Amino acid sequence: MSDEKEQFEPKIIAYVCNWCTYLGADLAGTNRLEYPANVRIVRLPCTGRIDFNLMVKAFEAGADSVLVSGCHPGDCHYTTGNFHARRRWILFRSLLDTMGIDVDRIHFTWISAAEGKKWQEVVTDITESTRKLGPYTAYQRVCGES
Amino acid sequence: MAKIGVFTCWCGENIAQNVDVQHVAAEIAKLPNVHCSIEYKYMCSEPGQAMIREKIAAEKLTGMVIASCSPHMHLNTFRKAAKNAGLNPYQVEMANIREHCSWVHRNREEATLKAVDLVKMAVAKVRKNQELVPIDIPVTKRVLVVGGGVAGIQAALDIADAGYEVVMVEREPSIGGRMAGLSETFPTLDCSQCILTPRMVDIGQHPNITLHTYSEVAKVEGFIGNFKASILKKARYVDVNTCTGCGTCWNSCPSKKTPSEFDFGLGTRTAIYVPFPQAVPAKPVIDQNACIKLTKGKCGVCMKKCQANAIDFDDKDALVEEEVGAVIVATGFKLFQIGKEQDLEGQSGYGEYGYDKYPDVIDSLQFERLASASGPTNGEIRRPSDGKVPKNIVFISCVGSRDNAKGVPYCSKVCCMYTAKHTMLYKHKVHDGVAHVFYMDIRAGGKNYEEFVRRAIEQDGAQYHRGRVSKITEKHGTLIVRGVDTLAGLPLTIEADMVVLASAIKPTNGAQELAQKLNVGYDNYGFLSESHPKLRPVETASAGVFVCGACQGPKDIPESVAQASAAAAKTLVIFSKEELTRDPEIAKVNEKVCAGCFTCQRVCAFNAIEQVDIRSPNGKLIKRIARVNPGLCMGCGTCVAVCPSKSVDLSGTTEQQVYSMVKSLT
Amino acid sequence: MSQIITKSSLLRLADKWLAEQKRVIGPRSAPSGQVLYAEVEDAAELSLAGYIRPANSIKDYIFPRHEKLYSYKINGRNIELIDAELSTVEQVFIGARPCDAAAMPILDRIFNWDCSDDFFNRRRELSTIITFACKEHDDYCFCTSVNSGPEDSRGSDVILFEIDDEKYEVRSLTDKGKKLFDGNTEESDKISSVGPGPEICFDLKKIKQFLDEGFESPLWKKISLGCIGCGVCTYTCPTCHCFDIVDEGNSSGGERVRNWDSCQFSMFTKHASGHNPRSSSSQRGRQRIYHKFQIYPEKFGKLLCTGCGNCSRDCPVSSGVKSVLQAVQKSIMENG
Amino acid sequence: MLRKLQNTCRQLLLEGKVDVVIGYGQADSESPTHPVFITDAKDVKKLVWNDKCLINLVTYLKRPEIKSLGKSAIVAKGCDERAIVVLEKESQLERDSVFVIGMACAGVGQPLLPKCKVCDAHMPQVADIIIGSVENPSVDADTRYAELKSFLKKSPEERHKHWVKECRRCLKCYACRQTCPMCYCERCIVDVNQPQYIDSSASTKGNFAWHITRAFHLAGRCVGCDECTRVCPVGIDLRLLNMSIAKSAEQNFEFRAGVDPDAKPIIGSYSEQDREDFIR
Repeated sequence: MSDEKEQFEPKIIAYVCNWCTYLGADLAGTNRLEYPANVRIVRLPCTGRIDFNLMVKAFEAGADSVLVSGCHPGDCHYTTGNFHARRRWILFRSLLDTMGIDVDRIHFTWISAAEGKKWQEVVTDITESTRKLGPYTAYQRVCGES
Repeated sequence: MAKIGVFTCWCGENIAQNVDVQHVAAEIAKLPNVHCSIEYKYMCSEPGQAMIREKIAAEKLTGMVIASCSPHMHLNTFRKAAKNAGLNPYQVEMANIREHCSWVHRNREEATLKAVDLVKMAVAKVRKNQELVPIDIPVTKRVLVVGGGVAGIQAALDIADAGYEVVMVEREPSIGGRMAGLSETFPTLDCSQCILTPRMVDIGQHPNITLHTYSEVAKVEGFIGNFKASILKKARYVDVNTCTGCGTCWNSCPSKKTPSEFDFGLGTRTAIYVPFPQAVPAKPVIDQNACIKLTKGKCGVCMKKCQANAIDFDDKDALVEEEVGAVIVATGFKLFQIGKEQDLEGQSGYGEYGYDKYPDVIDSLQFERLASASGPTNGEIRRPSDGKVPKNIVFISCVGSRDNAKGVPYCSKVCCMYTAKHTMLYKHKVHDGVAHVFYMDIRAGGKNYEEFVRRAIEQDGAQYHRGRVSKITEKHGTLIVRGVDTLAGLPLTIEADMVVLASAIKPTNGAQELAQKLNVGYDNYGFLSESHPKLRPVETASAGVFVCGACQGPKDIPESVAQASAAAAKTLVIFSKEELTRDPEIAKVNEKVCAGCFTCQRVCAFNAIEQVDIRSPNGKLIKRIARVNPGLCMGCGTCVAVCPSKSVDLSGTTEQQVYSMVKSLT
Repeated sequence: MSQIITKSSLLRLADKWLAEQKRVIGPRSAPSGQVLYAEVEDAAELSLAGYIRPANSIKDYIFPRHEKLYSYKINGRNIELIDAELSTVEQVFIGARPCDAAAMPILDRIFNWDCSDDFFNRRRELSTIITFACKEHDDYCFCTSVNSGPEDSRGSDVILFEIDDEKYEVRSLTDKGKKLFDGNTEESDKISSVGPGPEICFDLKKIKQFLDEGFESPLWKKISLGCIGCGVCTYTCPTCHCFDIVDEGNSSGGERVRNWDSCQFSMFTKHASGHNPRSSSSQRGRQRIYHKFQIYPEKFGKLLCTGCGNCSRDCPVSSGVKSVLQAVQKSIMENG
Repeated sequence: MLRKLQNTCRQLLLEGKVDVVIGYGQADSESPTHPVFITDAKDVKKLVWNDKCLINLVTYLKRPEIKSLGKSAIVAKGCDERAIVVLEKESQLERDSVFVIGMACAGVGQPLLPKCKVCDAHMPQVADIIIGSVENPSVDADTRYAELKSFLKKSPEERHKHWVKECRRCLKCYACRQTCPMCYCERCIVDVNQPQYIDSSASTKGNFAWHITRAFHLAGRCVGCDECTRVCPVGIDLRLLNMSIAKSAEQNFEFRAGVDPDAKPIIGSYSEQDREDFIR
């Protein structure tokens, strides 16, 4: 069993804003900062654009963890998108918690265009922690049932 | 049926070393709709692009994916290539298999696996892409300049000289602003009015400039390129067109006791008046509160005396509409009103300095008037109480500035300089007098500024004391200034004949209200916010509205002028084309299903969403729905996320596109 | 003489069936307190007394609300179709009500009149329905008004009559039914009885007449005002059977499924063009009544209603067939 | 109280102040109440008022069939009334286009509905006229969300299992949506299939996604009238979901939907001080 856990490669879907986190990930690239290859990035203009349905859909698509990341407060390319997003996340997390959806599998970060290092750390940590949690079978079972 | 071409790039070894490019191309070739899947050493190179163009033409591709570097690097390159080959540029998507893959993953197998996924996602997206065309918006090539101070004047003249119409609105009866009231200017000590008044005249005479003085902006509607401003022209009671400005009226006006605003109460004026001799326009206004005719119904001397019959006591406030394509805000500053102002938390306001209590405690702008040749004392330094020439004068800097407890935390920037200037002006006029300065630090950053301050101290012998003044009291007409010299570490008391307070600079009254009318942000102190402190210093959150001068933050004249010219240049960019071209990747409302909750409107940072009534042919209201103004939408998509019925979508990143990307990962 | 079975041996039987891998479905109280037909893992979960009738119907297990028809796999460019397997699980319903069982022959006609629906038919074949005749009824019941009643045996394989809390009289109606009880009943001279059933609350002939002329009657608008347009009446109805077919999947494959649909949803008749022939709730409410009391009868000679009263019992705003037809009746009385 | 209610409505109709009165009717004292739509002053005697008046009639204000009847007066309890406040905020109705007859109410249902046990809206606030009088208890947040609190004592796994069970039962009859005064979308997201946000099937997956969405679309909007829970034919306790968001809204933003007519809607506004202890 434990061996299997070692084998397990989590699937992580990341929704990131175009102006900060996406560029942060680019910077990680230009600086050749290595990190696990488990994350799949979906580029959106702004965290304000990221709806909770997308996070649900990610789990339906078999994600073991979801990452949502954008500009630090005050740095939003569109001035307030991330503030509105943050407020929605606060409420959404409490709903997920009540529904017993594993909030440790939904990660929110602010990563600026200058924080390639932080991107590397975040993705590495999330991959590791998700590996420990194992596959999100609970939700996959939900999706399996007819 | 979509025909998608996928072009996977080696980027030399950059991608190929960690990603099996051939494998990726082969895997992707299996996908539905993928018409051709090609790998090549350098897609961005000319031969690479040539190949892409060929393929598009030969295979009649309806969409393509470039799997290479970051879209921030080359999306535009490949969009251009597509355009040249006759494919709509918005049918191009990129998969970032370099920055996000080959450069960050060493394990070739995993990296290749990931690369395949990334390209799959891009293919899934491009399947749902739509052809988009940039949106053109007509531009009204006229600018509204709010504020007729030096900044507004500079911006107006730059734009007018470039051949475009300017509408200038000034609240006071004359343009000129604060600078018109200054005596000399640092660091050159050249006469303020000598350099300003010619520019004022230019404004008055410029064929491209429409001047509304004694007027205010009542309302601004519309958006970049298409603003509609209504301007309130206050009743002036004088017909500017027929008036010759001869002066008979104000010379004969019996009501002479009104304190002059221009002289900050140090002098008086008549009820019908021009604020100062060089006023533009040089036509008087009647102060309806001071005018005997207007208050008591009798008098009317001016009317009788006026040869031109320009006086009209029935004059009313009037609204005029002006259509403009851009707005420049240059409303300038006022001084922190010592002892009075309580508009901010914790501002108890320096009552202990006795401003308003002791007539000989004045603020710096009042001193400017005393020192000005055109001022109430014709340039002689005489103290207000008894007209005596002060032999001992104390200047206190940072009154209100850099003071969280009582004033504002920021530095007003110009006080150090003008205080040094004041000491010089004083010494040049009162040779046997002594000028003391209490200061915190001397901030003299600027060309020839430090030298200027040194001159004040070394040549003109100004006495600088590093420290604050705790209290000012009066004894037999002498002001006792109690302070401390922190360098000497001793309390310091000076018996002064006059005290000048360099009080903090604040945005002028009404700046915030104006900002709200224009949907421009402002900070806690009411200074208007630029949209980026470094890269967009004169732009604001609302496109087509620019800021310059002290309304954006404390500034000296050269800075204000430079910023004004910058705002002018930005405006001219808008005017340089017949139509504004806006990115088509913006939000669009499906009006059939919109239920009109207007949450989208609440989250929109750019006021891009308006409420529209849908009516039946007979005019009956069917429903009220949201509509996106393409002139204002910046394409962030926050509206999409909050719309419960998903009645609004974002071109270029539609829900369809995003969800197919996610689904492609299952 | 009659065959009887004690409650305890009935439950023992049920456990036996469970042991034989049969699916056992019967009234069970949900966490919320409602009694619902549900699959049980242990006969003890069954609550065989003290309910008028469950809020759902046994239809759920014969024509499920969500059923896979086939699945497909996408591999690159080729797409593979995989037929869904037909059910193989035998299922026994314990404690169905006559108004549930009576719906079965009605549904049989629907799922076999033009083509025979294998999914439905297989489930029917695998099902044995043990009905409990009704001793009691509530204000919502109106079986007697629609040619049914507390001991209506249509659709049942076995019908049980409560003698007292502990004993039931067993009347097997089909071989399927007999098989289940063979050797588990004892002879007795105890006589069972059923309740009188609800009194007749409208006259079908009059209703029929009204429907023939009353399609445009303003009455329909009046009585539909309270409808909020949910699907409760249709989804808890033993006889409603409308469905929708959708594909659900992703880039790698998916399923074609059959889902319940409801004529009370505004989307039900919405055309791709955007046009909706039944755009108002009055049209939709009227449609349901016409389908049950005119359209289906004209086609199959039977009513599409067993008078179970679920449509009113579960209706958020206490409407439903009974109250509607009573209103119709009333207006006939008033305006002749 | 009933007489005053009937007289008020008679007058409103006679004076032509309204075209229809939306109220409660009842076949007999035993049976549950049902909505009545009275357009003729003669019929006001059909109106009843008692502890069986469960339905939140405000939901009818969104229905085109009712709008077409003209200006309406509506009988509303203190809890129902809050929905009107939200609808007005969301431009779904103009306050003066509906005459609100507020009923003093110490709780309805036999047994008392759960919401009534923690209700602090016995007396209507924004009604045009208030009939009857009853003392308005003050209820602290802990009491208000006690039920949720005890539910949250379960482990996440247990909670998840619980909702999976509930979702297996869900028929997707959309009674929860249809009865909700806030669900006024012309096209519900669940009916969108390009893209398919939510599987339309009543499968566990489809139901799970549906209940997450339904609850979150009510974030900062749900006034806790609990109609969704009351009408669920299979008895899913949806109020727990609504409550979890309401609680979060009250804790983090001192906001309760429909309570303060002047409060900014929380979705669509923000504060730079909003917490972000969960954001890295």
